[in-house]
Amino acid sequence: MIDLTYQTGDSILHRMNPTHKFLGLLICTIIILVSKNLAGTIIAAVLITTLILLSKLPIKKVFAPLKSLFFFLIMIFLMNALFFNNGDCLYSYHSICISYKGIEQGYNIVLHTIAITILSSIFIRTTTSIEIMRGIENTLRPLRIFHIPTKDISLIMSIALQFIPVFFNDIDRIRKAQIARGANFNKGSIITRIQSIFPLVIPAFISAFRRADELSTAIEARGFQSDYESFK
Amino acid sequence: MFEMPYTKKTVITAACIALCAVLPMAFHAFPNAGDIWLPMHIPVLLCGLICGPKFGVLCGIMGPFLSSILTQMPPAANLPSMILELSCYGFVSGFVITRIKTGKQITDILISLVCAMIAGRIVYGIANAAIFNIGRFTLNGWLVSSFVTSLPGIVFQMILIPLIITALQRALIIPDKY
Amino acid sequence: MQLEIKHATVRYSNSDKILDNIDLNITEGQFLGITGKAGCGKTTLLETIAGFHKPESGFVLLDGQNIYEKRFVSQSFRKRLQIVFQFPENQFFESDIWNEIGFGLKNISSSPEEKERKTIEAMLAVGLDINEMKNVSPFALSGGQKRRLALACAIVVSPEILLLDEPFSGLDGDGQNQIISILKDLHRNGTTILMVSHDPNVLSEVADKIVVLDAGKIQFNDIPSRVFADKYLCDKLGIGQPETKITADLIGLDLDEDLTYSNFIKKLEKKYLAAHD
Amino acid sequence: MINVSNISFTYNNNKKIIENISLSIEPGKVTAILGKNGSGKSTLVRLILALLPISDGKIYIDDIDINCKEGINQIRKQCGIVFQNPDNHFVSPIIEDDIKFGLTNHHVPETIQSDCVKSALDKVSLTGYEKRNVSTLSGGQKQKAAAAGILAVDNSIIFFDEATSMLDPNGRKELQLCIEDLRNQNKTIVIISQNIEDVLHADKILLISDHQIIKSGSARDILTDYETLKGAGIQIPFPVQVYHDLFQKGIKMKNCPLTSGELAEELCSLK
Repeated sequence: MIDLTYQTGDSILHRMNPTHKFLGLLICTIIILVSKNLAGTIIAAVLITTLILLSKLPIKKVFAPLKSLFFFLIMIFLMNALFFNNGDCLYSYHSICISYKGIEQGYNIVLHTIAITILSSIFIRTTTSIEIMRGIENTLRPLRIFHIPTKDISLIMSIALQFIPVFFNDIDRIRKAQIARGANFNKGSIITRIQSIFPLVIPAFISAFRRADELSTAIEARGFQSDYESFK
Repeated sequence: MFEMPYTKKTVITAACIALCAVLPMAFHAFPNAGDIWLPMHIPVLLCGLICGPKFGVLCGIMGPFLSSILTQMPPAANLPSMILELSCYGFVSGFVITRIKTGKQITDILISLVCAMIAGRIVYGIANAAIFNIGRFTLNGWLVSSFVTSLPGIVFQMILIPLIITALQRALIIPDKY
Repeated sequence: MQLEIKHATVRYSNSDKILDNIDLNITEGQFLGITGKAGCGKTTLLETIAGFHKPESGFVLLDGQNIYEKRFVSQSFRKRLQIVFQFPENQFFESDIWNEIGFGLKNISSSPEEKERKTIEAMLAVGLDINEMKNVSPFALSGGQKRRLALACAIVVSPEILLLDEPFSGLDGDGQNQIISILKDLHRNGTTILMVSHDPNVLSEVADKIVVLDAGKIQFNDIPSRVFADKYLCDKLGIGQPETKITADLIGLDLDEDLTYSNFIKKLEKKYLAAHD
Repeated sequence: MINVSNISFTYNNNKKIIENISLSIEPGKVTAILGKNGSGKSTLVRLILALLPISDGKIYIDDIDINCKEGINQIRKQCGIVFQNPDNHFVSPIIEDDIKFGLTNHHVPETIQSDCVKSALDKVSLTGYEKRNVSTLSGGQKQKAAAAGILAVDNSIIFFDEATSMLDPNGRKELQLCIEDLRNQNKTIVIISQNIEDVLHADKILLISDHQIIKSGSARDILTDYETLKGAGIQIPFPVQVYHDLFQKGIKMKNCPLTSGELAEELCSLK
């Protein structure tokens, strides 16, 4: 299973029941988002440090996702600091308005985003994808009262997980087959390079849908009763 | 929407969700025109067109979520806006294709795609503005830029998706619409 | 044409050695069978020769040129060497067979008339009816037809060397015989063929020489009769023996160096008639 | 006991796939359906398992017509099928969850599901593979895990639809041994295949060609009938081919051998 992000380990967090972990993550995220002021960020900081210590995860790995967010966060901060004007602008130049409120709001959002990213990074690194699916399945269960077929949804998720390594190998085989036939994927102008995507994407979808077609016959033969029908 | 049994639609949706995670990973390996062609959007649009709006929304929610927990792409920060955008794609494309009957399949598909993309882009802009509560001014700046940057991706999808659907029909995996 | 593999060692990113110090010399016009039990590195050897796995140490030389060197022009290499993978049916994407076969030619810039001629030639060689099949979609074909189309896509550029990974897997009796006759024709016209296969009967029928791999090392590189000589060794290497050899040993018939079916019947007939005169 | 009486099936009412086929699958026996690619044998199986609608004709399971609700429940309860591609069977990356999927569909109580999984895996000699990830298994092991999924819900009739055609030789041997074990547990087995290796030990063989059953009988009757096999595009067993070619050359063996052992005896006793 391509669990690129899961770090094996047996800390308390690794052994914790996935459903509680998932609910915990949701609750913390909501608390951080709701708490607009500085207090929220401090709570988040304390929470994160304890979690990192508990999970014994290498620090570098936990903070890795922030690298790809760097420019995004700067942009968000500038957008808030420069363009947020509800009256008291320290300095304004037609639409640009630098204000205390804007700057404060800017760094608040940035800090909250960083906190949520790290929290989810800890969650992902201490829970395998299968456990995450089980966690989601249990959290969704109460939705059955709204006639939402949660059993079907969890089946769909576990089929999707099972398909990932299969599709990965399929696409790799298709890529090799097309290269063998002389297709080249990283030379030539933008147009030729975009055109070179067709011989990969179309066969990838065809083989994926053919597998789905055969699997749907298989689960029907195994007596699959959809949740949806049972509600009617 | 195409006449297919419920179990087949569920498994096709599962396949599309898996493709949302696999396609960016597989095509990240070699640098052909970067992410211009937006690999994650195609499975969601296809799922909406083929399995209908309900499954399209499910694919739009689960696809980016699964990809995010497996490969950190999209990063957790812009996962919510991505989910809103893609589920809008799935819903609108599925909704529109069941409603219009122009008699020619290709036009049905193209119209549904255009509606889906416009709606999706607007939702993406609003979601980003709401989450990162940027002022009104930057909202339409954001909208315009997101349209312009993804124009080549939109054109590419308009060519690719009908091709995939006809190929699927030729391979007798999905029935003909007319 | 000279294709040499010099003490090549291949290892995937974190696994142990898949191919260990392989030395192989493939001469022009040879039909070389490659066999061995599952996981012995047969497919990896084929893919290494086709330029997909750069050896950790050692080289793959085509006419003395190392195919993994930077400045080695891959376009001309693809024209001279083609590989057909196992279950090749999932590579099709064009809307009809004509463009599907023509895809290989598109990347080797040749004139439209020549393209037309070569595509027709390829379709004839694999027994796909031209006018009936011309604008049929590749996805609408049967299993056997798809396998032959994949073969046509490879031979359309008339390569000097053709590599095949288990070309018969999943085909029935008819399908297998069709592919065998196509390969025999190609070999007769001078194409060098390397074929990975599990079936000792087919290998002893078509291959001039057979390479037997075990745990990434070459155990045998010899004519079929010597490779399949010792029953105990064949079982240990997991390659089995052709039925002609098994039956001949049971009844003490000497096939002297030729395990093909026709020779087996001839020898039987001779033995029977000799006993009666 | 399944009875099929002159069913036929046409695909979007122009291509005839099955033409007026009647057959019966006796309990406790190994029935084989032999035919070349495209002869319609896979479609026939999908019709019997109510996975495809019949154009006309009737199919009964224990005398219940299968195109009513009760009939379909009986088919699902009694029949399981292992398909051709080992990767297109699993609904979860973990073997235990996949087998439990079948158990939940058959309303097996949660408490005893784990033991069902354990015993099913023992039956196919995959003991201790519960927590294994499917992508780490070989082709042969995947097919056996699929068979385990069927054994867990205790289907009495098991179909193998070309289950060996995508496997390498030891995967194939592994599955053939597994089928032999199932035979000793007196399950009813239906093997659909295009190569003779899989059907050598069947009690009854139905030979399909051009959408019809052209001959049915014991393994020896079918596999030694050179002309019919040739006509149906099936690969001729080696001993039968030798018998036929020697016969052409005027050398007559007493009776037609089926295994290489019998062939050797016949050849020795020729002098």
